[in-house]
Amino acid sequence: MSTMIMRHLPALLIATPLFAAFLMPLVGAAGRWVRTAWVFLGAALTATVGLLLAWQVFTTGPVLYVFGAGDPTQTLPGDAAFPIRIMFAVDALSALMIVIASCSSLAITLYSLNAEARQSGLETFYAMLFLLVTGVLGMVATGDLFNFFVFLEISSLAGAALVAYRIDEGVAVEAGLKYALLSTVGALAVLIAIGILFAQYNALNIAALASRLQFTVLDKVALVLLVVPLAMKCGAVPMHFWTPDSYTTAPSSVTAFLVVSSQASLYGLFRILYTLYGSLLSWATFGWFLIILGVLSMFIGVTMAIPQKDVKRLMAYHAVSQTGYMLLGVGVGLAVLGNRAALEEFGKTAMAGGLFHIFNHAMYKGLLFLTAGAVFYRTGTRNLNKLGGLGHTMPWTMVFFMIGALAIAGVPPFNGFASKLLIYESVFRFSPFLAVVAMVVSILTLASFVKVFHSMFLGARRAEYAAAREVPAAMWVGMALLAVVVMAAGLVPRPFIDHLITPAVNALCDRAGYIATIFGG
Amino acid sequence: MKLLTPQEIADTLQAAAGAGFISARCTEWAEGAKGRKSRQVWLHITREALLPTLRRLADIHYPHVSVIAHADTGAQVDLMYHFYIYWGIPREEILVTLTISLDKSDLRTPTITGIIPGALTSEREKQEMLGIEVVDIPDGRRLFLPEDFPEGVYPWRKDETGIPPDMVKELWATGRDSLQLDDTPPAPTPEPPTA
Amino acid sequence: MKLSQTLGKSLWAFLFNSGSCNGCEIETVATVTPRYDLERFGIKVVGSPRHADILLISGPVTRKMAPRLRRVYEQMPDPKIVLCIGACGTSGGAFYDSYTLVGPVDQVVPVDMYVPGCPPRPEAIIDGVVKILARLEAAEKSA
Amino acid sequence: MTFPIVPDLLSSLFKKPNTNPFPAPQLPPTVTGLLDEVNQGKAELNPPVPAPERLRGKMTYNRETCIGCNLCIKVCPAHAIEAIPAVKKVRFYVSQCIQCGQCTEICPKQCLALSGEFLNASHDRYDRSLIVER
Amino acid sequence: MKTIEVKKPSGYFTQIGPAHPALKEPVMFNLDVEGERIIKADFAPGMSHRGIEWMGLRRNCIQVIYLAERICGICGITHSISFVRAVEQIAQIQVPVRAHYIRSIVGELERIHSHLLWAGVAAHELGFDSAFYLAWRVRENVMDLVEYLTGNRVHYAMIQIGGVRRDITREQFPRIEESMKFFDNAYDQLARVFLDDTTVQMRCRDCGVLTYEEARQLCPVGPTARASGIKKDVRVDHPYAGYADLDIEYMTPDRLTGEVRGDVYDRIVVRLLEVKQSIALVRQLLEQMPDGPLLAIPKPAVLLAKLKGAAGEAVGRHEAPRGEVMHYVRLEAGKDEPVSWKVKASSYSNYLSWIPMMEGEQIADIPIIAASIDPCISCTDRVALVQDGNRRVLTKAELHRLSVEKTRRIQASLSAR
Amino acid sequence: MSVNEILLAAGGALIMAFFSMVGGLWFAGIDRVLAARMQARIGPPVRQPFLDIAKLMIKQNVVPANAIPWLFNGAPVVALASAVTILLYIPMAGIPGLPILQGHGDLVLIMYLLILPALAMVAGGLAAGSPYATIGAQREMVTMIAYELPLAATIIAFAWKFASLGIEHPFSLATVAAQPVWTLVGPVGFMGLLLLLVTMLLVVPGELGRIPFDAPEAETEIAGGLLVEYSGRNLALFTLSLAVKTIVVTSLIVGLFFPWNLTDILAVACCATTAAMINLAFFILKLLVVMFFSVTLVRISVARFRINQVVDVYWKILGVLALLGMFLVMADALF
Ligand code: SF4
Ligand code: SF4
Ligand code: SF4
Ligand code: SF4
Ligand code: SF4
Ligand code: SF4
Ligand code: SF4
Ligand code: SF4
Repeated sequence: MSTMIMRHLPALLIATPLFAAFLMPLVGAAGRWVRTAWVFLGAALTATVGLLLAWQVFTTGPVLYVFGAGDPTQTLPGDAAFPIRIMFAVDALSALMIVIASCSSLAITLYSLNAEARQSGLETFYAMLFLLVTGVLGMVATGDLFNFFVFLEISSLAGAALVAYRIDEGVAVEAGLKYALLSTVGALAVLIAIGILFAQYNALNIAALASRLQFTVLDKVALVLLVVPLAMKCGAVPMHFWTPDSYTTAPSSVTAFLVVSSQASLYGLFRILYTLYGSLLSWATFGWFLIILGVLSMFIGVTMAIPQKDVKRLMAYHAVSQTGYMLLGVGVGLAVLGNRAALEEFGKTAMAGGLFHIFNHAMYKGLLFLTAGAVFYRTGTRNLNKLGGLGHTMPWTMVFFMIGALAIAGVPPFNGFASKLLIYESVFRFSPFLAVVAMVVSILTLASFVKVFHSMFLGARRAEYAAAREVPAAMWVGMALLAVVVMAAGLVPRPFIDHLITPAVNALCDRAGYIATIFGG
Repeated sequence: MKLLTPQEIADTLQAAAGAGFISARCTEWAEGAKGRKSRQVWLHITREALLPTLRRLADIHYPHVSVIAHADTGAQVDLMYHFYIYWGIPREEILVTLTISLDKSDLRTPTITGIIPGALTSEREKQEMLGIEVVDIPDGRRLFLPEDFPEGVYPWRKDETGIPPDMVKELWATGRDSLQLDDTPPAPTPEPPTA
Repeated sequence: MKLSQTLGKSLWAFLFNSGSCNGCEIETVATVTPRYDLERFGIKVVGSPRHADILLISGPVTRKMAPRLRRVYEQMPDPKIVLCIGACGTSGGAFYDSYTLVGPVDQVVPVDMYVPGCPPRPEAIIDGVVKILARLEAAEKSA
Repeated sequence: MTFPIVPDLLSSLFKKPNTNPFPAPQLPPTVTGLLDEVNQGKAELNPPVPAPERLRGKMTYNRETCIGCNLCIKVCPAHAIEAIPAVKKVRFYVSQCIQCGQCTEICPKQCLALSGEFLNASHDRYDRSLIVER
Repeated sequence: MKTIEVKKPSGYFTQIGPAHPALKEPVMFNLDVEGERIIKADFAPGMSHRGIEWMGLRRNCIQVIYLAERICGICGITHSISFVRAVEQIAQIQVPVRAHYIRSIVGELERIHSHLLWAGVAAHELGFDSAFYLAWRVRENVMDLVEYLTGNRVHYAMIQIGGVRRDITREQFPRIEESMKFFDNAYDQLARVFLDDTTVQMRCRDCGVLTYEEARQLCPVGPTARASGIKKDVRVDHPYAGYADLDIEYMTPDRLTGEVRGDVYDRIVVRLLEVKQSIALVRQLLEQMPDGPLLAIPKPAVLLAKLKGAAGEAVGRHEAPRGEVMHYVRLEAGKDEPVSWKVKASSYSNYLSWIPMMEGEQIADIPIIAASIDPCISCTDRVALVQDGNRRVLTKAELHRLSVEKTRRIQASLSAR
Repeated sequence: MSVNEILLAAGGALIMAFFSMVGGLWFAGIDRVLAARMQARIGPPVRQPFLDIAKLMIKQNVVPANAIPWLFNGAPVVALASAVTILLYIPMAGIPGLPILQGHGDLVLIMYLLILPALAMVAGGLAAGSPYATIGAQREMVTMIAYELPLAATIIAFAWKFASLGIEHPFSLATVAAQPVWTLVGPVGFMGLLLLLVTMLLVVPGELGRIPFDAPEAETEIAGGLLVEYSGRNLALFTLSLAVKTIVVTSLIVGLFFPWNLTDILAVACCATTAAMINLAFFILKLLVVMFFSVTLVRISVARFRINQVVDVYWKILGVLALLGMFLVMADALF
């Protein structure tokens, strides 16, 4: 039995949330408790499967899974005709993303059990949430471009639905539409790119494509059509404009997971640059492309964030800014990919920093959005000018917020510092000025969060929030879960780096290895 | 600029006051060894003539407003508007005082801040200290008195609206009454030196 | 508690003008300047009553300042000392009767030492401080 | 960029301070101890900045020559003088006196003078040392 | 850099009564600020309103001199000169010329001490304590001189109606000249420290500007007006006391810097120039001082009797260190005490100028701007952002109500004690 | 780390905490005496800061009504603890066993740990709920942002120099101590380092909240700012943390720019203990000299900057200087 499960983990990874989603309307009819139990079960199982799969990858190497084949681990037959079957290729990088998605989704779902309890239409909500999870997991697990597109679409549509979930707010619908529209346009571009590639090489499998790519003019067009929408989806400047709107209007639990979904796009971006196009590219050029995107995102994100009055909007801009760090780290890695010495000396550290930051960001930013949601849950407002004095009544939320804020600001000993440290101490070798910028942005982030902290939690008690209390248990647990991860990854970063990040970095650099895995070479 | 003599100023202002003119006098006062004189023009006019007269004065030279002095004369309150003209010309400055008398039954006077904004402080003070209504004053809040000072008590009035005796605190008396002093006390004990 | 051992050797002062003519205020400030230099006794002028150990009050306490004086006194953490400087704070001085004064100072906050004079010379203020220190020590001994 | 005070600061480092060390340069281990020693003649206090001859300090009063005309009371701007009608004498409250000296000028018998004594701090404003009656 | 300052939401309402370890008359500022910038400024004086004019109407003229002296402790002679000059005009008392000169000499010494005091306070407001100590260290010299001449460091009690109470004798001249020499040197040092220092310039140049036109309309006096280019100085405009015999110049900043900007720096320039001017004036006055009696009516009792018979009204003025002080006095025959006494202190005329000076500047500039007119503020009320958490703008009426309630409460508790 | 190591480190940390507080207060005393002397005053006794702390300890510890007590009371503790922690990473005079946490952290960590005491003060100030404190806290935050640029540029420039020479652990202070950076550069780099030194000397008053960068505490403007509501023990802890921080930043400068030891310079041969004593004394002397120039002299010879001027000075003047210095250090390699 257990080997059976282990063998089919990749399938379960998708099946579990999908199943949970599809049965949601049915279960929902059975009453509140059953529904809650179902949601919890679904989330817990998904997370378990995800973590097991990741464990498998980290211990035994990349996992390949072909749906519908007699032997799901069977590889493609030589250079046979194009593969029609859905194929999952889970290497260390994918595994890292799966860990992120699993942890966040568990914490977030728990949190939402209380947070959204007062809303109507919960069946749809949870169905969509599970679909979103499915989409994200699929995106990071698939080894096939077309599947990637399909999962991207799933996550986009579910995301759009969730952004618009609070229909009573007109803005929400608008934001949802915006999100859907942009995602669709983006996805369309991806689809066209896939079409271009397929037409030329008759393959959709990433590995297959990678091994065949000629870098024709059309390939270049496809590259642009892939990179631009993905950069947009991950919220990098100058295509970040959709983030504030959608992040703000979506329920906080959704926002927290939208962060993960953005990071899945980031994953896609890296996959395409490193693995699909890989050696064909001028590394320096594309490295600098990522670096410039990164620095711009960092700086513009934070300067836009500081004057915001809406907590979640502010946090959304910070998400843009933090994405910049990931782009910077990985970009530096890409830029020196061709220079083995430099790669070993600092390139890999930079990439590790970037990837570790993806992990950390998902945790602390998720946590921050959840605390913002908690405050909204008790006060009904996100307006910083109206909030105040909540520290007297919501001490735990305040502590969780502090943890998240210190982490995002890169203050030791929280996890943000651990990943930023890797970035600073490697990027400076590439260009010292970049390191200085990164450091300064970090302190600006701190300033911004100190202000938010003060506006929300400090000051005299306010009459209008006299009734505010600490959040209910499930929300507390959801936040605590993330807070613990944030603390742990900050206090003892070594194990995380050694066991999660470094394999992922190696996987990302090792294009040949990826191809070989799939072709069973 | 041709400088007018005090008498010419008095005449000009008298003309400006027209029917509102009551009386005028010019004074001089010398100090120091050289006997250089300072000069003053005193004009008593009616309330209605105040603004026209002041405008005329401003035509002669933009006046510096010093203060609006006051005196409670019983049935009336006198207001003395003190202006200087020809300031900035060594030893030529002339003090022009426009006095108006207001009946206590009708303590109102127009604001002069339209002509000289700097008079605001003094006008606010007149309102709170004398109970005069300065018509059209741009800022009528209290200035010196505490916010909780009783309404209808005006420190500078000498009638029943002035300071009632029970408001006066005799600070010197505090604790003196409890002193046990006989009239021929023993010699004071010398203070141990600290320094 | 060794009050004078610790308190007296590091008196942080807060200056309060309760409506004085400035004469005493200025002479008090003069005591921190090089000629007199109160800092050599560990006395430092601070900007917040929360940091203060000794309140140096000048002035006969006007109606507007009385509540503020009271508040500043209450904001000072215990133990605290009050020094009243000048004739008008002590007993009204030249302002011995008025409708807008609620002094003298000891009618508003308890006073530990009076420094008469209008204004007292800076040395007289130092003398007042020294006398306070002596009293603190005496109080500690007797306790 | 100029910082003209710096030379002055640095040179002051090597000069004698401007401070008059009254009553002692720094706090003694115990103030009362020092005062005791002073009383026993074992220690000395540093004097204040010398006061000029004209300094107006604590009141002195010659009770014998006073005729009780109360003119001093009439001019005193501080209500510091109290008549003692029973004996036709007066009494001075030092803590209230503002040292204007007007009483000394109007007194027909010159029984009043302002001494150079100015270290009058006391914990009681009606301390016997602050009431001058003779 | 503005954008990344940690900003407070705009439009919150602040009250500042600067809690200064430094000087002066308590004044409270009510400010609308945005971040660190002042949008709108207003002030509430009267914290030290002692009802002096009212008290004066209950005392005889000799007593009033000492009351007038205590209107302000910085210029111990200003108000008494002004008051007695008004009374002398009413009673037609001719003051001996020597007394006029002595009045002027003390007046100029007072200006030196006051301007040095101010310089120190201003430096302290800027956080420049060494300059504060330097200015006050220098100032002790003039304090010693004044004490030597008058018997007190602050309230000199020199003035009597009809003259002065104490002489400045020939034996005292060398001591005075010694001080003047000292100040010649000290002036150079102070001018360097205050005018050339980069940080002082950074803080004071173009900060708290009062334009010529604003100054003309708001009628400030003294250095505040002169720093904005208004040529107004009672000593020049209006011949009186020993000044009547001298040819005095208006001190405007362009004499040193060649331009008039009307900012805080210019106010420093004017005051420093006036210190130098005062040194020269003291020397001239000593040189020209004639011999003669000190008092028109030597016996105070006789004087009181004469004043009882005097009637009329007059204005007495003096150029105090902060600008014109003027007293209006009205006497009636048969009364010991004046029937009317109006005091106009210099700061009274200068207050209004704060508003144009402060608006648009930063919170950090409040102390130095407030100090730049050399008022007598020393506020101990600390900034109290009004009510729950600082984000509500209270209307004037609300504010008034709140403060009334609060005052009542506290006073009730006081009287209960 | 083994249990033994941890115990050792903990003991060492306690000893370090003690000595750093004593040393910090002693430095503060010297600072006050020197300042007074330069201002032609006698000034307090050198032990005055100790008396102040003793006094504060017996005073009532007021927690304002609007404050959140645990945050308000916790902030001073965090400030002191973090200030002491930084010292555990900074090598001193090449004394063996120091720093206690050798190898566990480097310059970047120190730079970020330096934020902590200030951040704790900000948190405490904000937690006090008083308007003055709030203004002060905001200004402190802005000041932190302001000096971060020159500080970061300096540290990165150092690391770059070492890394470019292929030296391992470019961010470690031990590296600097082993190879004084001045010896590694040519004339151009020397100029660059001089610029960096000037920058760092002026970052110190900002770090310590001293004039001219004391806008967050400006006594004449906001009455003590951040600390306005603090009293008693809490105020004592903040005072101590500032004292310790003085040691920290001066040690940092000495460590970066003047790492020489007396025994090495004079090439004296003596037993290890004597050498350590000599070097320690020399180290303290260096700290005092650095403190005199970057704290005492600066704070008494200038006026306070407005907060926007603080930012201007740190970004537009010192930031540019530091970047220029960094550039020169980098350009040096070309010659
Ligand atoms: S008691 Fe004297 S020193 Fe104190 S404030 Fe009053 S007048 Fe000034
Ligand atoms: S005691 Fe005299 S000098 Fe002091 S404040 Fe009162 S009136 Fe002024
Ligand atoms: S010196 Fe002045 S205040 Fe003192 S008793 Fe004499 S008249 Fe009164
Ligand atoms: S004036 Fe002289 S004689 Fe007359 S009562 Fe006074 S002290 Fe006595
Ligand atoms: S003669 Fe002089 S002393 Fe005698 S009663 Fe008359 S005023 Fe008094
Ligand atoms: S001068 Fe004005 S403010 Fe001063 S006491 Fe008299 S009435 Fe009050
Ligand atoms: S207000 Fe002016 S005249 Fe009055 S004491 Fe102060 S400085 Fe002197
Ligand atoms: S403005 Fe002048 S008179 Fe009024 S309190 Fe200030 S110094 Fe005294």
